Amino acid sequence: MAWTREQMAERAAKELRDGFYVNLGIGIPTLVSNYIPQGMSVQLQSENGMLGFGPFPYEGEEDPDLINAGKQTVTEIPTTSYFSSADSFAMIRGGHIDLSILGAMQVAENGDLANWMIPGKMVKGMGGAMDLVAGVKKVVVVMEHSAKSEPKLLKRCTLPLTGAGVVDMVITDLGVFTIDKKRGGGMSLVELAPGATLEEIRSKTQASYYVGNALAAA
Amino acid sequence: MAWTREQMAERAAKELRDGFYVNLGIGIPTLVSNYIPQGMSVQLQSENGMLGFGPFPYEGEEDPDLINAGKQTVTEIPTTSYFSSADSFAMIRGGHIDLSILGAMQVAENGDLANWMIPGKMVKGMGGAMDLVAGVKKVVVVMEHSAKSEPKLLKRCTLPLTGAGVVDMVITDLGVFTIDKKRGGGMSLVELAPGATLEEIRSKTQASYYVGNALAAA
Amino acid sequence: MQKVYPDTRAALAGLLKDGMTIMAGGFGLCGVPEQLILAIRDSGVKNLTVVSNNCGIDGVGLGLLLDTRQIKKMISSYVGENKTFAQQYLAGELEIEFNPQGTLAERIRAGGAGIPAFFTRTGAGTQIANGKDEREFDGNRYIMERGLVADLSIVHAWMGDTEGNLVYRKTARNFNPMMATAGKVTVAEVEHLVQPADINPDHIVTPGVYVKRMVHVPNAVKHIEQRTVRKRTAAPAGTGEEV
Amino acid sequence: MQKVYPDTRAALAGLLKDGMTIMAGGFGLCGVPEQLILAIRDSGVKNLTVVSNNCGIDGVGLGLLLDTRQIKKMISSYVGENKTFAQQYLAGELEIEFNPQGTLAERIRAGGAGIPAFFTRTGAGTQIANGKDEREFDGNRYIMERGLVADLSIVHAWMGDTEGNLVYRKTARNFNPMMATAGKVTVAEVEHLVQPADINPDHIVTPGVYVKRMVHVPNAVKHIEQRTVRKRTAAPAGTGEEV
Repeated sequence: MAWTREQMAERAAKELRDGFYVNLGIGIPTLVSNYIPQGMSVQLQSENGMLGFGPFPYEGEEDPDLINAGKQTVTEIPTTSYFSSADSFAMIRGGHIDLSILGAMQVAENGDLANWMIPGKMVKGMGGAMDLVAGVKKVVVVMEHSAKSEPKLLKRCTLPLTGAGVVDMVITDLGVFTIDKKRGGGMSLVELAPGATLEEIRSKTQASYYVGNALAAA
Repeated sequence: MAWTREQMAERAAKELRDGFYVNLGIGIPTLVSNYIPQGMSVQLQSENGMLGFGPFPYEGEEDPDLINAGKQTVTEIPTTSYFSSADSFAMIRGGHIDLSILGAMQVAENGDLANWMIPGKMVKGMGGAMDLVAGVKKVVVVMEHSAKSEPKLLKRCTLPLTGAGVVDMVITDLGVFTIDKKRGGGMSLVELAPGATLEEIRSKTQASYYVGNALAAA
Repeated sequence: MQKVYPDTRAALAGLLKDGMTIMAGGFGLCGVPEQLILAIRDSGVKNLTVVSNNCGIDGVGLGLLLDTRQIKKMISSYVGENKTFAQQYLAGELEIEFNPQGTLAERIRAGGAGIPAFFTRTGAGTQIANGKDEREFDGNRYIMERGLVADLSIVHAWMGDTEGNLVYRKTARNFNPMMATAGKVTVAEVEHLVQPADINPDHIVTPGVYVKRMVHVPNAVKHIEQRTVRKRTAAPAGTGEEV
Repeated sequence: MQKVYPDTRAALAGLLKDGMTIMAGGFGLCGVPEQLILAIRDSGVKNLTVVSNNCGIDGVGLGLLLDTRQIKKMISSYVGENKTFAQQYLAGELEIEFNPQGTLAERIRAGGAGIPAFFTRTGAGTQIANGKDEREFDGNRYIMERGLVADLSIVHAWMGDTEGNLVYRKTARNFNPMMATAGKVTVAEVEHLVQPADINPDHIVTPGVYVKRMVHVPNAVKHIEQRTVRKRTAAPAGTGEEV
């Protein structure tokens, strides 16, 4: 009875704050936009050059000149602004985006992240992922806890890195981890999904991690 | 019977070509705009953030939001565009402006230029001059040949430089010099003002220079 | 100074040479100078190095130049699901240099702005840093990236006046403005061709100085890569439905 | 998320501290956040390092903060004919760091864009290069310049919506857009305050993400430093008269 994709997105949405500017990756992170609390102002950034976008258009109202970073048709909202990709990544690299939520193949206990290539397979490119993890103030990874019984939370990533020491938080179907990437304080398990146990997580995690006080006591 | 300020400006205007984008400095260079041939498209750039500007406004039509780099009120023309100062100097530094015409205190035979400070005197700053001489494709200096009998065309500048090896042409009240700054081919006298003689120029010039064939034969 | 050419072929005449580097604006299939790409295809020029964030899809955008094997090398951030691309790449017929998207955008901006190199945190500690200068500033590691210029830039704009002043529409802006500054020659295709003063000078994104040639493409066909829509509900767009 | 404050004093409340670095937009007396400067004067904050292309004139713009000796150091490209400035500078009471104007603009842009350093040809071979890294790229000499950030940026815009999206008017744009990106906190004064969607999103120059606080200054007084005019002739503005 671990978290579903929707529940992982809902948990990630708890990291939103009023006035945040947020970049959401493809997949589960996209679903986070469904859980923005009513009355909270959150502007979504799309790295191709748009700040503030709305839902998919109604059928027949798609505009080829209006797409998000996933190349999907989206809509304008009253707060929308457009700018070049250079200006967009100046915004990202310059630390002006508060939160990036994205998927991953592997995360290491020191905050290293791998999500762009598998040696030997056709590489599609990193797109804007390297810029996002290097520039955004807080980086939250949302991913399945393990892939076909292979752990994804590792002591060291084995895949080529997207960023070194960049992840602040990992939300999996089994729980939530924080990583003290700045001071090298390591990884901590801070929350359990309903039904998940400390033992299950221990068995499916290669990385070393502390267990938060509240959980250890439980 | 050397060239007047107006005649120096008129001579400088001969360096204009159809389709040129040009930055004019303060003083005599500003007068060059009076000698743009009819039918020739020349767009004037103002480094504070404007491309394509017209003459001074009619009395009563001055706009405080519309000034040139000399802080003078100017006017908009149909081709005008506005941009930030960063974008303006990207245009200058990136080599997109064809011609810069500016004044100088000293020019050396290797193309060094000094026009921004005199040690011991209150320094006002270099403004955009260093960027212009470093970035613009062709740099033409218009200045008096000498200052109170002190030569201004020197073997080496004695004042702090605005740019090293940057001047392509010098127009003085006595004649026109070219400088082969790229290949280090030195300075050449290529034109005499009416009434000016080779001897007069020799006596008022500290720099070494070749005398162009046409002049030497005359 | 006549910048407007009668058609795309005329606009590119004399500019194309085997082995040259071309920057092509667009992100995905959005804001792509498709008509100019068609003219490049028809010219038969080959061994091209193409700088573009993506490489179109099969048979669309830069995909057109893959079909004809005119591209030798791509400098991109993401090449997506293009089958022809994958085939040629796996067969060793196509080189690819991947750049992080923001680094690519900034390299192009730097190239146009006369900045030969800059430092960025993006890619530090990854294989992207291999062979690049690294340096620490204020306790953080950065890598040095070089400015990028091209022999030719082709861009797509929504509207342009005959002086070459350009404006873009919505997310079709993307890489076009920087590329317009970084080509030794820049050719623009514009959906709407107007006279000087028809565009408010405060709204101009690309000043005319950057555009040497232009062509009017009033019937540009636009493609959508991922058509995503929502169903109309009984109630009109209420705030509750907004993501 | 309320960004609009009732007055300049409220908009700066809690942001001012002795010894801080402030970026102030404007070129000459054009596009200067004069009302915010007045509020800084009235706050009495001192030992300021101010980044601004110029330093106003006597009693106008940043000149206001010279009169009250609140500025310790200026980072500028040109300080012009300001008498108070000259006096304080010659008396050793005021430091000045001159930057070439384009280098200053780019340092601010870099600071806002997360670029800690870049190379430029501007100033190579001059005393501006003293103490800076030099490097050759493709046969030319360049010097390394650092990105610049500030504790606070104050900017002046023509129009802004309540989300903080800004547009500027004519040459009053100048340094304002870059400075808006390079302040840890940016406060904008806007002549016209409007609602979101009242500005065409393609025309926005500064996206709202950069603006933390704003204040409406409907009666901003604008100054002209060099009033240059031409006489009206019998014939109305003909092409012959245009420079």
